Amino acid sequence: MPINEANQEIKKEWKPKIVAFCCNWCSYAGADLAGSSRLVYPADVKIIRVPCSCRVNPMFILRAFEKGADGVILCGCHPGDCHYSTGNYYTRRRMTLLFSMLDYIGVEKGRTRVEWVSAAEGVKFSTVMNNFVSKIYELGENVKVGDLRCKE
Amino acid sequence: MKKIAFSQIDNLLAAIAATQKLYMPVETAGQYNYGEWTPGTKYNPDVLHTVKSAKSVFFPQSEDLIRFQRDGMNLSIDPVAPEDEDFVVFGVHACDVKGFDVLDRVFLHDPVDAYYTSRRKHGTVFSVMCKAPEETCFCGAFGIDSTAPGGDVESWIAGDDLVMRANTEKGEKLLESLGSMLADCDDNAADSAKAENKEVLAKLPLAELNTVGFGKEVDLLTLFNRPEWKELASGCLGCGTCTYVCPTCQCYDVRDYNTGKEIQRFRVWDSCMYSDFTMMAHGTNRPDHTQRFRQRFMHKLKYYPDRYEGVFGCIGCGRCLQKCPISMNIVKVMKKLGGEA
Amino acid sequence: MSENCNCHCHDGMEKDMLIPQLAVVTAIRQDTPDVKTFRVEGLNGEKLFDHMPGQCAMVTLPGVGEAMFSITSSPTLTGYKEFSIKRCGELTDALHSMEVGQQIGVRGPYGKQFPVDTEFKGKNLLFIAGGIGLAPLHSVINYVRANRKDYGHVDILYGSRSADDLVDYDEIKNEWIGEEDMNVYITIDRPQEGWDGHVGFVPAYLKELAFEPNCTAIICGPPIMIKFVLQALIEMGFDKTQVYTTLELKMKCGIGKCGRCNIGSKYVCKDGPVFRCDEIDELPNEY
Amino acid sequence: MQRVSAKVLSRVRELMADGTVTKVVGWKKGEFFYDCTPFVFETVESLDELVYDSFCAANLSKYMIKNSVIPEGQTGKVLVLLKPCDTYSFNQLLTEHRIVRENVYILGVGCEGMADIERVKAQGIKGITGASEKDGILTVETVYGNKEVAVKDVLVNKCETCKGKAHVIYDELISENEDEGAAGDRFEGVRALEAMTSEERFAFWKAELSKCIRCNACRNACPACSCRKCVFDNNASGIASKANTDSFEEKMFHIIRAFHVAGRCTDCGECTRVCPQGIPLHLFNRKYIKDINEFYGDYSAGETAGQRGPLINFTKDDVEPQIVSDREGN
Repeated sequence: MPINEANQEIKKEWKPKIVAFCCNWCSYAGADLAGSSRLVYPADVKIIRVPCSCRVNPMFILRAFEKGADGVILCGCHPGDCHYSTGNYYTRRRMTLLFSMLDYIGVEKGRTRVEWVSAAEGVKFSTVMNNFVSKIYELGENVKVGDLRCKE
Repeated sequence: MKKIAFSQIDNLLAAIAATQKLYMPVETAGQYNYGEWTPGTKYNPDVLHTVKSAKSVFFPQSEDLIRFQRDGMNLSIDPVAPEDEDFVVFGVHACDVKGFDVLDRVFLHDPVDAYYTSRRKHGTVFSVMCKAPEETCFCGAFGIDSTAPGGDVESWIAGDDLVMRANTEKGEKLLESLGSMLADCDDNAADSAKAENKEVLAKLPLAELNTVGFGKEVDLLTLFNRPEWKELASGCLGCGTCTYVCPTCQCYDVRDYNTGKEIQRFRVWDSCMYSDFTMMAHGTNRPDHTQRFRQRFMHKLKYYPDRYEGVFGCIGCGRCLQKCPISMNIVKVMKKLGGEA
Repeated sequence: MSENCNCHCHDGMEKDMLIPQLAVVTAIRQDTPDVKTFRVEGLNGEKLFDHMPGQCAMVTLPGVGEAMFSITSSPTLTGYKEFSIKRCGELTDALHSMEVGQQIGVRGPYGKQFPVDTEFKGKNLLFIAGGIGLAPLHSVINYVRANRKDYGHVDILYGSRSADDLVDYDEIKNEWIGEEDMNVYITIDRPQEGWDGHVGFVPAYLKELAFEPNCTAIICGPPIMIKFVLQALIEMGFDKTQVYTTLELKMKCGIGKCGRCNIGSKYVCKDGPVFRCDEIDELPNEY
Repeated sequence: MQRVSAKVLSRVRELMADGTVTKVVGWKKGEFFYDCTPFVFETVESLDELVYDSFCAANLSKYMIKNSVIPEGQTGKVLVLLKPCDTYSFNQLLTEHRIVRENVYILGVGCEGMADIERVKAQGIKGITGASEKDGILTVETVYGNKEVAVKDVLVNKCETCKGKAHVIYDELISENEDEGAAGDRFEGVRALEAMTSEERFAFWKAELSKCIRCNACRNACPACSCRKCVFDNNASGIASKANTDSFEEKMFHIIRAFHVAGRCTDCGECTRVCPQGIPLHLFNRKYIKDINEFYGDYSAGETAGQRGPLINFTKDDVEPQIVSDREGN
């Protein structure tokens, strides 16, 4: 079965694929608020809701890249405001080390980001996403940490 | 017999690569493995062994078998055709050439493996006698003559020349295609090089190693039940290094990968040393580390010969001696369980 | 070695051995709470392949995996193949969630058959099965029933954990029981309301029934059952050459190459899965 | 030969003979002089084959996970020979409750650095038939003649930046080494990479990691990789591929493996030592260690048992991940 031709058409104009992991208690609600406030953010952002930002295993980030993401952003409650008290403090350490490692193996800085967005920050959510998407446009397609089999 | 000045070897390889794909030991970040020739590739005769053996040319570590498309209830199956491009593999030593024979018995045995068979059919093996055997070499234990490396074309580095001879029709065709690059030479041009090689091998510490204790007359279950297996396995880490560098290990796994657009089925080398090798929903038949360790060596020394006309599943290249993280290897097993060398 | 085997299982299969045929699930029967029987046909009613009793086939669900299952249907039914599959792992879970009409991949047949056309001919047969172990014997029993005059008296001893776990109980009740010159004995492990049949483990019931060792026994079931049944048979005077069983090991290729089902110098997928018990004695105890 | 070798061998024999210990985890003499194997000695007689010389680089602490569990019906302690750097791994395993401490008798042994046979051979010394060592000089007999090489010139990678001669845990110590603290700058390699452009770094890792054959030697040798079921062996994880079918696979494997041991890795260097393809895997671990030290303060895994690792800890004013983009560098 051939890959349908419509796909080929789309390929001509590159649009980034962006995965946003959002914590259920703050950032996902923030995204909700952005939506209900009619604030615009690019449709290229695909949100994955997680119970807490610290649920995001470093492997999730790599897997998103593997399957074709061009940028991965992780949003959680502001430090100190975690629904589970301390989850995002651990996230902060893990992601710092992971991002540093990605930089170390030569992946462009800026493809990954962590932002703290509360449930009340609909505006911030949309600004963050707009900024992140334009950063990814700037960096272009991710060719360094994707599985080629997913790109064919 | 034909010859070419050894200084011209890279030109010779370039000439081969001009007409067909050429695989040979190539260097990446300090290590030699079989890889495709690219302009500028140099042959290094001082490298005794590549890390991965030459089997990776015929039986690559991973290869695609099928592409599936799922659409609701519907399924389409699109087999990946076996490779049918002619190629040459250069620089194989006697042990690795014999390794092909060991694999042939498995993969060319009915029902044949289409992928391997096609590569064997289209590949021309250009062997070279090893220049300087090392202490880890014990090909002699399995009756391999390192001075007659075999293959479609066999060659010897003799003095300043590379002397070669075609053994098969495929080999003759290859030498013919090289035409005037090659000069004629005496049939005994490589004799002194061969004698030197033999002399070195005889002096090496494993020269006396033999397969007494693993022959047809030895009972399989007696060997299997030997208490020494436990202590032999006591240091083993259960990694797959020995399996992956081995020229004769042929076990593989078949796995699926979902690319988001289709499902690719591929096969990859696997190792009987891994705990999940025989794992099923209800458990595994070799839960113990010692059992898995025993399986690998029993397979090389007893199961394989029992199945395939007494031919051993080891060719004495010594890669496992060089690469095992804890230096446990088939020689230690043979000495412990076999007759005294 | 298997090269002496005179089956036609590998005819025309010299190419692309690892490539499955496209097949479609045409019927699903819930046999027990955790066993379903899938009827599988070639696309557009095409024939998949011929098989003999005891042989197996690889069933593929792309993205999940592939595994070896014994073909439960009798070779005499040429239009389709049936697989009775117990839900116990990743792949079987996925298979159990299939619906009729689902297309899957099937390749086979693999392995040695039960010697129905040679050693079994003219013999009295004693089938002993436990739980899902009936699956591989099912095709033999039905093959024997279809060629009834070629064989002597038939006894079937079948046990399972409970009355609900009896695979193919409808067929057993309606077709097997009461057939001429064929006795069916059924037992369940523990007493259960509404069950007036025998209660007890298979090996114990076997000793109770005290069959004469003038027949060929064919066993399949959980390893622990096979072990005790074999012991009981020996005590009853059976010789190991009279007893056949079928082994189950992890398999990936089905053609004696991938090395997974290797025990001793045998590959269970190719030289088995059917073994005579004296042959098994020559193998390392790793099955 | 290590200076303390003879003392070690006789002391082990004593401890076994007087019943203090019933098993000994040590190194067994090999086929050649350089290929000793970790081994569990169970009788006094078998101790004839115990060795402690310049080729005993293997870290034995991981073997104690299995061997510190005394099977029912048996009694007595298990002796393990640990070099200074090995004791860090042992401590870390204690922290993680993987070793039954009371069943172990640690005989700390002094070490002057271990030799790497690959490096000996890289000096053109091949076809080895025998060897002897005196005062740090290895005399190697080969079929091509005798050659001499100083052990300090062919040190195993991990010994080049020795973390010091002091044992951090032991029951008894046999050592004649003055602790001079750590030798060399172990982050030199990491710094060199950091100084490159990101394109150069990418090319470096691509070349190195493309050699990976996923044999799992690094994982199985690693004392920190002690999970009962590794995520890379778990079919349901979706990453148990067993081979690098794509260039992404190998990166994922090594980044994640290094991440899983980050904060627990004692920098024992076994991963690099055992890699059949010579991939400098310690550069991953040392990067994490360096980052941890810089971001969260100096931390040395395994220095004392029971420490709380940096990745299971936090402070309210930790740096933000953004620092990676903001800090200087390419």
